[in-house]
Amino acid sequence: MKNRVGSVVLAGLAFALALSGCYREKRPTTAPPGTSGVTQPTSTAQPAPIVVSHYTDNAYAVSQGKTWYRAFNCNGCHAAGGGNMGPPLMDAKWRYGADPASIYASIAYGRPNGMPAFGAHLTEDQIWQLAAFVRSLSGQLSKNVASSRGDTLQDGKGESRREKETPVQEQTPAVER
Amino acid sequence: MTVRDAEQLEATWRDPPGFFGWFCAINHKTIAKRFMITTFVFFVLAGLLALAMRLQLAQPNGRVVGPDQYDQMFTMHGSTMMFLFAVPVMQAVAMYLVPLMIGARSVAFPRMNAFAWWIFTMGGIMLYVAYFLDIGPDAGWFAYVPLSGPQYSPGKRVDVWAQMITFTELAALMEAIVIICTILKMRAPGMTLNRMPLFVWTMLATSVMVLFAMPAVMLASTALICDRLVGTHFYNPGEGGDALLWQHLFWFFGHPEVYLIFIPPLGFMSSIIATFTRRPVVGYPAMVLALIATAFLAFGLWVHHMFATNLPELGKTFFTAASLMIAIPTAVQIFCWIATLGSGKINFKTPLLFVLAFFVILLAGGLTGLMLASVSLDVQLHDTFFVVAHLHYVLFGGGVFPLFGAFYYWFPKFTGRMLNERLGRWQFWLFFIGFNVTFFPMHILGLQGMTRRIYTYPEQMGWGGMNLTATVGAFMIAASVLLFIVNVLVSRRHGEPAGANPWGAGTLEWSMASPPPAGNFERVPVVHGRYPLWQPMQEPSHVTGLDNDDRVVLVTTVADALPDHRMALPTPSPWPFWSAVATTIFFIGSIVTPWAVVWGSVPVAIAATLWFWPKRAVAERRARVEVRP
Amino acid sequence: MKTRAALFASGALAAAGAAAAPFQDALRPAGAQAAHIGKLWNFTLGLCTLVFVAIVVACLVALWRAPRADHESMADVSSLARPESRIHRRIAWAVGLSAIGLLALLAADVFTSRAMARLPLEGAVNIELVGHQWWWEARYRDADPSREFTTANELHIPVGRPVIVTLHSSDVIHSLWIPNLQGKKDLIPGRTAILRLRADRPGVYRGQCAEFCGLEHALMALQVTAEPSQGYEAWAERQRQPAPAPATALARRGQQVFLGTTCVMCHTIGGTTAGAGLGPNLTHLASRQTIGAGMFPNNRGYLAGWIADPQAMKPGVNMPANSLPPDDLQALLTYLETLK
Amino acid sequence: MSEPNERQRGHAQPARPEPPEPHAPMHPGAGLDVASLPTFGFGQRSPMWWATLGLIAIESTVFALTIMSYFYLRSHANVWPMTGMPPDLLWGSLNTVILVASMVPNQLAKKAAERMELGPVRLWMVVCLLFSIAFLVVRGLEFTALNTRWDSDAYGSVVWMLIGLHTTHLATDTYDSAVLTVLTFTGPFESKRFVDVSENAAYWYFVVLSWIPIYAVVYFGARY
Repeated sequence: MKNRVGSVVLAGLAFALALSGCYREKRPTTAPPGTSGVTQPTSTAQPAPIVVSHYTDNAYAVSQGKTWYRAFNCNGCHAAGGGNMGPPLMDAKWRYGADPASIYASIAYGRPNGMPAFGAHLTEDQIWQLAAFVRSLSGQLSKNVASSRGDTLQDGKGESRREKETPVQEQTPAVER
Repeated sequence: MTVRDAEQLEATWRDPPGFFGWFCAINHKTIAKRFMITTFVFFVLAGLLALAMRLQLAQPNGRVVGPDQYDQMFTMHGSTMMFLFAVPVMQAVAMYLVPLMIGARSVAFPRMNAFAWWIFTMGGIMLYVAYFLDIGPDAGWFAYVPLSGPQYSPGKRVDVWAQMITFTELAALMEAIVIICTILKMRAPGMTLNRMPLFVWTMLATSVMVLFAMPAVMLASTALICDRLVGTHFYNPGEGGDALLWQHLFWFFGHPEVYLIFIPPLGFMSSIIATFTRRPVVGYPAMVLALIATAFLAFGLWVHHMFATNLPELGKTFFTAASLMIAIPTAVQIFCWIATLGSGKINFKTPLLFVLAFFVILLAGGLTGLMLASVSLDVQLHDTFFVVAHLHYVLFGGGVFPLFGAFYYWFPKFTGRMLNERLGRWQFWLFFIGFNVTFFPMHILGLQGMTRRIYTYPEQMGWGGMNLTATVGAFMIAASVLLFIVNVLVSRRHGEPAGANPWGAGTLEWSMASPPPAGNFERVPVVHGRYPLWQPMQEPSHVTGLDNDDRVVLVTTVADALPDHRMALPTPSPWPFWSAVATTIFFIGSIVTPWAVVWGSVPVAIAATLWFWPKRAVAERRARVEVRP
Repeated sequence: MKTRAALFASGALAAAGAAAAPFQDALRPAGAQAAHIGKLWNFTLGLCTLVFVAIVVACLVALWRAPRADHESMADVSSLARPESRIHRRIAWAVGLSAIGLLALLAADVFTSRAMARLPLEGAVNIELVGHQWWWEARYRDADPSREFTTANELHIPVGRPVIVTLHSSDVIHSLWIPNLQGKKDLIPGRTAILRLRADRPGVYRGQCAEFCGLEHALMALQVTAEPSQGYEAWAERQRQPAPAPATALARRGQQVFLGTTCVMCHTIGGTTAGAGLGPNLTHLASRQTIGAGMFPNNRGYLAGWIADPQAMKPGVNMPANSLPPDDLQALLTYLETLK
Repeated sequence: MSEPNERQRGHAQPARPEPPEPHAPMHPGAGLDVASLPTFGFGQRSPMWWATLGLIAIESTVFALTIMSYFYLRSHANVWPMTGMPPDLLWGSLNTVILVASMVPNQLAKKAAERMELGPVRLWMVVCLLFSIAFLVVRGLEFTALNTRWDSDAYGSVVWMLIGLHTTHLATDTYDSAVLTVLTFTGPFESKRFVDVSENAAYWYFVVLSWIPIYAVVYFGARY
């Protein structure tokens, strides 16, 4: 009975795969290993220590980040990534580094010219999720991980349909307002 | 009919041998067998998921699985049972039996039939691989938006679900077309519409329903996947979309689907009851009209799944009336069967047992259905375990029990050997009792406030005892299914030989050897009544002048089945398989990137063309003998 | 096997039936609407049982009367030649009776809906209920805006006075179901639905989300306390007040912790700077009997666990795990307990 | 119910002689000779015709449901179209004209096929093909004149769905006709291919006629 054999083989194979699973699709309710806090950079010039954030590979974490982004009123200054009082987050220009750790540092410890420090008010988990989402704003994440459109009035394309910007370190911080 | 002719006929219609031949097979019996086994494998898989869920719910605050896993489990269970088992298994059985019942040597489009099975199987495999990779859909089998939408179901889980719908509905639609054309154009001479076996009538009604029901869900799931992947707004209230649009489209398919599962078993019932009461079913015209009425009314009920939404009350009352009305055709059939039982001589065998369960279980499910049809009651019962109980009573009573009966009844025809009667009775009672132990308590649980799709419940709710009972019952069902598998595996080698007509039945599928030769009928019969094997033979008794050395079938007229022309059917081919592979790449690719719709269509087009393109040798041979109208 | 299973089943059923909880039960109406539905239920159940018994008996009689045969006995095809008009007449009668029964059900349903629609609404309490993943936000409306107030996961309603619940959803579809009081109604994003009910017996009734709404659908409950009018008014008056200022030093420190850490990002406490709306309004947290959307008793122990690691109690909930220093946590708990 | 039996049967059958059943018509009576019947038939005589009809039933349902969704969404909207203006009439109307015109060669191809004349069939199939290609080109321009995007709002989504669905039918049917046309030139050719040509033409009628309501909805549903 070939196709019964086939289905057995398939089941075995699938089971083997299941043991590995697919982190991209997991619904992590607790922080994965490897995401630990980032120490405050002494000066903005010094690059933050490299920290692995698995959340940039996890669709659920990114969508949680999107929720926080709205709920904690990040769009108050950065709008939907287009920027307003704060710099835009969906373009290629990064003053303080585009890697998760730098973004974590920006959120947790704030930056000159108006970016407040949220470290006291957000948990590490939430900051990593926000960092992952912020990266998705400029298409830094895999299209299978980034969020699609929200069930709201449209504020631009869903992150999963953004073109990938290649981050450039902006040397001279422009003065806001 | 000399033995030489028979051998030639066998050689003409047999599938090519060997490993590669296996991929070229197009004989409707081969494909149907594979189809039945595939659907049964999915039935078992979904059953195992159900066992896991019952374990989780067996006691308060269960810790067997977490919410995420549980959501995937009930979504997989529901989707598998509905899309990968209940509807296709009926079509699979029909694929095997319809040609035998109407005196045809094949289905009308054997290659399309093969393609449908391949595409169905690949869709199912995709779903389960995804599940094992933790990409299992988790929004419920009716995937209500916005929960299943882009914002609240991140990742690919729901895309996999929506694409599984595309696979299975494509297969179901093709099977429907094959069945309709086979029934309307390939009946043996003399089998006028009012001589067709009732099972053939049910499949005709079902297949026509498929044509009008399935497009709704394909449209809905396409819109959903567009919302998720390319940012359309069909279901986004923020941009003028509407969440209820999904519910309307889905249930416009979803309610008729219940009848796609329920109507073919009515055909099993009629076949089995007739055979085991040794008489024709009472009221053939009434039965047929009841089927057609059911098929029509089924499209007028969908809103009774939406009574808890804020739709206008007056409209709801209309749907209440319609939902109550559909009980009448079913009542007609039940009474006709009871009359048949009462006025016949009863041969008490396992198939009849399974069919008799219908009168208890489907009846109970139908009556709870009447309760759910009432707006005021529904708002209390809707989305509770009462509904879970109801739908299982309907689908088991109206689907699974008759289906098992059908397996016991036709297994001798499929394999040439009888299933073990004693094991059969054990299986039946285990199944019957286990079923009621599992699902009856759920009525009470629902009334006591247990909502559906909850992965756990606190102790003080007092639901523990009945949930434990249900879990025990679930394992009885599992044991019974295991018994069935054992019975099949043992009997297909060591069961007692069946002979052509072990039950002394009256319809054509019992007139040839068991298992049937590749060409079904050594002589295509000429039909003079509804039960040709019971009625005295009349002349002409069979058709002559069909070549044995080519796949030639007789096409007859739609209503009166008068001989019309001799059609040559396509020969075995690997291209249905390759087309299915290409289509699978196309569908799965489009989950990842919309561009797959563009580049994915190229291999599909190539495979389809090579499928269509005639073999020169065959074409020329046939061109030589063709007769123009 | 069969008998043993049957015995076990009946035993378990009896046991469970005895243990059934009264506070979430469609069969124990405590309000006008639920009572109407209850009557309809009894009628329908009676009629359906009658039909069920009748048909099963008919089936058994048929089986019992019919002679036995085997597969070799000659089939009787005489009915194909001449119609069996006697049998047909009986079937017609049976179908006619069924039609009458169905009409009765339809009539009963229509009358019930009309009775429910006729619920008098003078002096109704207006509540706007918003469904969130996975909790309920309740805004008590009033002609005078200063008398409006917001609470969560716990409703108080006056016995004998009608209540008009206006239903919205902030994310996915939820469904409000308080079986003892009224049937369910869906909360659909982008739409508004109205549920009218009236409690006729004082008591605490449990409601639950009935439409699958994601990970924690199972843990999304709602507690409804129906109490005599003056009790209700007293409760409402308390709810209208801002939170009392912390009296003790410990409580004051607790307030600092609340305002200085993650709490303030999502929660509101009337009378303080905390004014966020992502999570439940905590102005009168201590006056509630449950936390975690009606799932856990509201006492210091559970509250501590909930603040420290809600994911362990309700995996997937949007409340993050807060790693507070022990004495900060104690201060916070003390403060929260003052929010009467 | 399994492959091994399939193979066993291959050997066992049909050598195993069947005992005639008590009352089965096994022993031959007089036969009904069909040797003189044709090997194919046109129109509803052919199973292919019924299959095409089934396909048409399915796709009409899809179109009908999409149009219903259009009006359902419209009934919930205050402004329609939600943003911007209705689609420009030029390309859509031009397309309608081309489509209606294409029914002429289509009809001629169908008739030629039913008269079973290969020459005219080839000719008119090619003409039909040119029409479809012209149509597809104009359809490309039509998309640019819709004045909305699929992702701008629900109106845009449903309009693109309607036209997208219809375009899919056009593209597939064009491809089918192309393959069939090539076959009429290269062979191997059997006369039953004339049935395919005639069914292909019948299906093209459906593609044309289904466009009329879609055209009306897309272009005037957004205006009135």
